[in-house]
Amino acid sequence: MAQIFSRRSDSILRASLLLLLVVTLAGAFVLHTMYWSPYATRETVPLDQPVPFSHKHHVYGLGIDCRFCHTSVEKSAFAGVPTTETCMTCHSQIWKDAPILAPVRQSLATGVPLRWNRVYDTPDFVFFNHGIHVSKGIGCATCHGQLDQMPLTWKSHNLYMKWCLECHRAPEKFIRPRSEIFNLNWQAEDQLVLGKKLVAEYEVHTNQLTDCSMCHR
Amino acid sequence: MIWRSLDELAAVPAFQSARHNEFPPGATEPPVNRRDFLKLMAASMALASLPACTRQPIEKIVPYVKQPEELVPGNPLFYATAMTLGGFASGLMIESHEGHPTKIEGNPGHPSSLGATNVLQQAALLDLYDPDRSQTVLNHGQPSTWESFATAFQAQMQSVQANHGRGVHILTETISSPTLRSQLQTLLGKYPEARWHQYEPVNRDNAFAGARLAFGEAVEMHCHFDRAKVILSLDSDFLYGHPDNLRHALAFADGRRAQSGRADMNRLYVVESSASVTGSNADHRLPLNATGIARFAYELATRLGLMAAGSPSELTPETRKWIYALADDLLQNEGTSLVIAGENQPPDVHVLAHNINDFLGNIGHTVTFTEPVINPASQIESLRDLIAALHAGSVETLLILGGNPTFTAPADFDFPAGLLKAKSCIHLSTEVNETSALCEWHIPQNHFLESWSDGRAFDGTVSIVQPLILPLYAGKSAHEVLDVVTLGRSDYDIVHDFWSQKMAGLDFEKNWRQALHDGYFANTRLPEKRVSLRTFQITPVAQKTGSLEITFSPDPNIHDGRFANNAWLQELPQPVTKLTWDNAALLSPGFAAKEGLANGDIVDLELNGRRLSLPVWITPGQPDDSIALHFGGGRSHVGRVGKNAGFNTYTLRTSDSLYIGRDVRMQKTGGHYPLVTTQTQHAIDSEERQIFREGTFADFKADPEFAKKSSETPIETLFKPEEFKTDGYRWGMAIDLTACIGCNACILACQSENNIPVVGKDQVSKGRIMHWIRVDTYFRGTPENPDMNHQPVPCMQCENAPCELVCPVGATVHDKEGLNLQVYNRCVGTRYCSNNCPYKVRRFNFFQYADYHDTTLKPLWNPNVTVRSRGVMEKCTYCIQRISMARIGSEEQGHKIQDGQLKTACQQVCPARAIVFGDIGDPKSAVSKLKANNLNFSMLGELNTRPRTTYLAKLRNPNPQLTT
Amino acid sequence: MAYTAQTGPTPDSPKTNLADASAMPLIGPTETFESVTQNIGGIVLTQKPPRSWFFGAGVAFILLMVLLCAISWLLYRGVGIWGINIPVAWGFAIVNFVWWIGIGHAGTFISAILLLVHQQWRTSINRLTEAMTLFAVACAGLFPLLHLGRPLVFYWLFPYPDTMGLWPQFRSPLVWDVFAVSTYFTVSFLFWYAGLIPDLASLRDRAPTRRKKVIYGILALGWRGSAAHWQNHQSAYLLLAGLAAPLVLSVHSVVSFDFAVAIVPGWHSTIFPPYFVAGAIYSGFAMVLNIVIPIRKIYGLENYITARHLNNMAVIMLATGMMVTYGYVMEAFMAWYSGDVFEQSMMANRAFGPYGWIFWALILLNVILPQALWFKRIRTTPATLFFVALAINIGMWVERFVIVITSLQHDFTPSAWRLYRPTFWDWATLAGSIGLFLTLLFLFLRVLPMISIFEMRKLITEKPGGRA
Amino acid sequence: MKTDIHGLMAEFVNVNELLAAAKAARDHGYRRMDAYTPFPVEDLAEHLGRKKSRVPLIVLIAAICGGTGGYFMQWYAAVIDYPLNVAGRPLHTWPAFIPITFELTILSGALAGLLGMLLLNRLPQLYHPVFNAPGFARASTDKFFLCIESSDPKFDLVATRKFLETFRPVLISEVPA
Repeated sequence: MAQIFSRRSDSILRASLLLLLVVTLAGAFVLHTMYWSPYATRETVPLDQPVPFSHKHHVYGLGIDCRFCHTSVEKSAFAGVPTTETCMTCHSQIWKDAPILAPVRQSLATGVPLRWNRVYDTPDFVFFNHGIHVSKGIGCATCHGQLDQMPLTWKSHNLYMKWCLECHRAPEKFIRPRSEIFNLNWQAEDQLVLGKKLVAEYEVHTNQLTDCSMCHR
Repeated sequence: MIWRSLDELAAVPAFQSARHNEFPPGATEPPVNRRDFLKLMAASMALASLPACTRQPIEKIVPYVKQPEELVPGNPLFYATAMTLGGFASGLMIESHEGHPTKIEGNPGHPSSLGATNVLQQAALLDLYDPDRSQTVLNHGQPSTWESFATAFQAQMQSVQANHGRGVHILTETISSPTLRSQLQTLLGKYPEARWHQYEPVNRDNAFAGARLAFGEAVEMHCHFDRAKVILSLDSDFLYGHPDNLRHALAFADGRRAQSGRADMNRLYVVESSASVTGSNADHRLPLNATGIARFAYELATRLGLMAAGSPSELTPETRKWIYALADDLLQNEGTSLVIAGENQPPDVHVLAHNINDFLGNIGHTVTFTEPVINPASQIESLRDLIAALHAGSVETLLILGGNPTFTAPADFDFPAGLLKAKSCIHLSTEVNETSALCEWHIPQNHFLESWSDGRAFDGTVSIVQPLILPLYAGKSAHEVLDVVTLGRSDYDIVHDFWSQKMAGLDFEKNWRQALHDGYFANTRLPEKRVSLRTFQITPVAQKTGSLEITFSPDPNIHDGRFANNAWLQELPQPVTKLTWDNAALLSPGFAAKEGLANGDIVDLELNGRRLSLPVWITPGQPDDSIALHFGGGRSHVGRVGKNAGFNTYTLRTSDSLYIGRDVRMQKTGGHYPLVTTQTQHAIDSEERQIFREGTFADFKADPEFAKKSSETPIETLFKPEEFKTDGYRWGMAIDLTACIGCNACILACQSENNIPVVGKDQVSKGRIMHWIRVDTYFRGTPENPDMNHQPVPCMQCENAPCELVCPVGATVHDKEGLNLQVYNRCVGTRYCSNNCPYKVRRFNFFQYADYHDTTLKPLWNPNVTVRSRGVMEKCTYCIQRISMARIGSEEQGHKIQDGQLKTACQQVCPARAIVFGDIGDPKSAVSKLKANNLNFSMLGELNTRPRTTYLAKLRNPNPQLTT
Repeated sequence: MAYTAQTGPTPDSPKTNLADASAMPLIGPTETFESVTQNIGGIVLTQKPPRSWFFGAGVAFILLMVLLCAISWLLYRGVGIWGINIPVAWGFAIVNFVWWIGIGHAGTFISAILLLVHQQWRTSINRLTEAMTLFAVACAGLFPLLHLGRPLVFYWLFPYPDTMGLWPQFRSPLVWDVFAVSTYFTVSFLFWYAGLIPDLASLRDRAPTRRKKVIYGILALGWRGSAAHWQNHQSAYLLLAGLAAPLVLSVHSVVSFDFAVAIVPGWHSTIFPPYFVAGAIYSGFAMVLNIVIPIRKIYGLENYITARHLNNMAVIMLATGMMVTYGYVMEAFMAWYSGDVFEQSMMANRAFGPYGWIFWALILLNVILPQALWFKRIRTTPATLFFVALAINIGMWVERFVIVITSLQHDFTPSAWRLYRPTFWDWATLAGSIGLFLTLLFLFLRVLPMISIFEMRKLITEKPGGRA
Repeated sequence: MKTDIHGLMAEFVNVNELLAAAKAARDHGYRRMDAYTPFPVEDLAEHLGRKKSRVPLIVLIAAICGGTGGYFMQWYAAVIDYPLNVAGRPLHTWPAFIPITFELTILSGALAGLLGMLLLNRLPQLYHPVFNAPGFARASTDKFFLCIESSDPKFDLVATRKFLETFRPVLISEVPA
């Protein structure tokens, strides 16, 4: 009887089987990395804004306190984005004719608000509250990173639920003294020791922090 | 919900609503097109956005240009205002997020709210955002402008200046607003020949007429149920239909509610011609046709000895027994009894009620009198004059401020024809309705949340109506329309000026600001008035035996028809019948059986030569020879919600039979109409199925433990049951079934608070209503006259929740505070949880019910609650958004949440305060106290679900003479 | 080793009938190695399919299109297009799911359990029934996905590395279902393919065209039938059988847990697992007969699928049928005996409530009609047997309807009771799933040997004077 | 001794002849040989002196791993990774974890069974010298073959052929490598 397949066909078949396996695994891997990549999360990707506002300049350069613009960060779910008036309190004196500030002046003139691109955007079914995080000793930098080093603002974390859980499962790793909330460069010499102490002192109900109802309603 | 996009609406002159027939009333399924498809897909992806293969789109963030003072972005603000209905103002407290109102609450300080609202006030919020609202000035149906109207109107008034305004007629609804009345006075002063008419279909003519006969002057009667031990209602729905219903409900409930060491309990007798909310709370209820009630009052008076027995009594033995027992009971409670007659009863009955109260020495104790806060002149006569003028063709200008007389006027007046005879007609109204269609000018009226005004509460307290939001459309208020011919001020100036003059003084601005803050001017209630009876002579009409009667009463949900386009109210199950989206002819089971009628069979009714066909609904407790009709349904010129909803019974209602029509002929047509209801009424099929537990006050005193008699013993388990102990709060709820009057307010409060969608008649008929809390009504006893039991059923928050065990993705789990959570964004929609829920309190989004398209409705949504998308389960979680906000707030200030500081929506709205919520871990909390009460029981506790929501068994207080 | 030719001991089947049943041959006397290979292999290699094949396949394909429409409309509008509501939140989707899964069971039962107990007669039908199992499970697998409110996220039921740090809720019977059904499908497939390999080799060696040689050649993986091959093959085959056998019992038990674990009266019952398994095999054999009887006629396979096969399957149906009947009786008895008000009310409603007539239809189809199987004439006459099997198939679907719907429609809270009315789309999906099943079946008949050839050869060696 | 042929292939029409030949060849000292039959033949492997199949062992190991792995996964998810209060049950609800443990045991066992079989049989192997043998196609229908391979130390083209002839095969052919 004649052979149906040549000697080579074996190696071809086995190779292709192997290939199939590799491709599936690789596919899964690619998908996974895609999800965690800045492409999907916009992590570390600066967003264009109507006005190229620089936190670096205002915070690092001028040393303006966060709360000067984000007024409601301590008492509301929403940190607050400065009104046009807030911008103009200074920019009616300095840089009053700078072309890049034209949109701001126009907004004040016409009363049409500026439309910024949202950098930190939690999904609609997540109810994040700035006030409680601030009052429980979570600093700006913990989530927003080194804003004082950002010419254009970017997201410093992917904001995936897993990321939120890192802190909600072990707040002592991130909590800081209330006095240091707005200090972007604060570092504990021994975070865990201090953390445990502050968690107790600020009455952080660690057993509740992973309840679904903490963030979802 | 059920509207399509706004732009499409704007494209169509709203009054040509014919074009809105495109899809059936309340259909949840908008015509399919690609755009909707994508939106639907987007919607269903929305919740799964991150895990599913979609990259989050970039959102915009838009700050204020100039931030309003005292507004903290993200935090709600509360403003006091008031809503007037039938002239009477009730105080409200409105929650507002970034400048748009999202929730209506009662104003705790306001005498006729006391912190609660009824369904109409709750639903008013939806009217504000109703996309079908009137939006532009119309001239002969063509879009026009306010300015062109103003000039035209001024010109007209100029022309009649010469003859002192002869031919000028102003038709208003019932007015208590001091400002508006003074404006009218000024106008009438300027045009002495002009005439002011006042009419609305739900009025107090009979009450005032009765008062005139009894006391020689029209006075307002105020009931103090908290002081009453024995209460008799002669066809009065004082817990639901009365202008002061909220105050009544609380006072009545206070006289009954479960309290440790309660010595006695009030007793309610109700004689009524159709099953009402009040009747369903009676300890003794006697169904009589409306005519018979007059007879009954007469016989009672005779029995009490007020007057010599006249014509030989024609009572059945039962009724006689009833009267005798009642009379004895009344006589034993002189000074602490109360008799009240209903609006739909003729003046004679009111006279009898007053006399009995006087005879029993109740006047000054359980009932007091004041001057009326509204104009007591007979409204029907006032309208009759107008009609005469209209038909005589002597009306130059008819100014209609609100209302819809074309629809609501008695049929024999033939108002539309008359209206067309008027030279010129101006109509101010929030919607383009039947009347606007016939008027030269239509002016869009501001919703009360958009305008400045004032009004007086039932007790006279002056309440300020202040706007929560700038007018959404080119609307005006009645004040501004009247002011056109004088000064042309804004409604703020008008109201402010009026009061600054009236209360002239140094610190007016301070009082004014205080009034705005409180919602009313303190100490402005009317002083009590002493009244003296006049002799009276009454011979009750003897009803021809065997003749059939119709009673007319306002629709319990859409009132006189003005709320017909309010989807919340249309879909709200009507008390007792549980009908939604329609009204029907309510008949007794016995009568239906005799006539061979089933629910939905269409009958022909003939009254004084006028005919109407409508379906019947068999209603337990309805008198055999009386058919109850609700008016308000069947609007023709109305938005898409009210289209084809209900039947217009005004067509039978004539000026001589406004409430009671006698000698009715009924014919079965053989046709059928699908009526939909949310509860197929079963009596409980077994006494062991102790879902609803009740007993008499006597039983209770004999055996305080009687409610506990059932197998609530914990059941053996394979595991040692895990106590997820927590040092924090443990939320729980107790519902007092004795206090609950079944007014449905909790259903709407929940709907408004939790962004619960409306699904439409079709979906309701399929059993897909979305209400998170429902009010079950169980009937016990004979269908002719059963006991009615109301049971509000929210999620029980079981500690061993059967729903949680079977969820494959952990979308429903417990949190440490004991809430049975529903995580919408995790839910995949297997619906297994609902199958396994013994209370069936879970609701499923079978379609995309929440409307993501309609921009006008978005501001309605509570920003703290997820808007659910298609395919996810949803349910009550004790208003978890409120719990979270309260917890966060308290922790920011570093203290615990105080008991009573945190209220669920259903608890806050409840007029009877039957629902109590709080921390069951704290033994001093109100809820713990109630749960410690002997009456406390768990619904289906034998299933070992360990519900956090428990009930207090219902107590009745029957008269031993009648029970034996 | 000694082969004993008789059916397994079945409690309810009278000895006498079985005795002469065993006298009936398992395979025609004239068959040889060559003839079986030719007759069975030929169907896929050389013969043109009979006209009836084209007709059947055509019908099946049309139904398949119906399924596609139903699914597209479902995905576009949502599960609201079905008749489901609150309280009856599960409707046809779950009924069909349970029905299809049940049907699958006969295949595994025949190929695994009968193999383990050395029932030779299984050989001529096991291939076909295994195929049937695969297709039935494929149909069943559709429904759990389709009935989700948000089918897009069905994968949340599997444990996988997500961005949320979440897991399935492993206490839920639905998650057990996911594992049970996917395991069942995989194992059935492996078992089926393992059995196919030697036959694929025969097809390879006899294929008339180069194309067929190559295709079957690749599928045969280079099988040579060497002693070593056979040794490992037989060992693996037996082990697969050993593993599949408990699956037969477990899968429908797990499916029954969907109901038994819930607290709904009419669902919450300890008798469900055995009762479901029996029911599954019951309907499974019914479906086998409904398929086999026409096929053996059309393809003239009376020599391989003999009257004895029909008889034996009928006897098993009779036995399992009696078990199912026992289940019905026990449900009613327990409802009464427990004294539980909810159970009693449910039972009363099931029998005399709005869906009472369906319940009695179920009794007629599943209990009364099948009693005809006591008569050998009926068991061995294809026409009558076909009719009874059809009745049972419908009956078992109705049973699932009764369990799912009547229990939900009338549970604890009277105020929530509501009726369920299936819509057009409910029916379309059911018909469509049958279309999918038949389409796969017809394709199978066309391209793969419907009877295990190498096992037939073995059979020949054992039949008296069977040495070719 | 090394040659350019795969071996000598004897073709029989009757399984018993094959069995006899195989047994004899084994007794005669041949070790590297194999028989080809259209259906599994009892004892043939033993006659050829093959040890018991190792498939069962593979299956056992895989099944155990699958089972324990499955249980561990559930325990880890429910108790360690994200403990949640579900229906007030304990975190470690072992009875609820049994079905999935069982299913995974079966699944991994079955997968290992088939893959193991293929592995031990060195399949897939599309090309094999024996396919060169004349009439070998019948090996999958009704003929029985015995092949003594040239790699066998005792293999001798002449002697082995003589040896095979003693069993009167219908045909003896040289199988080219």
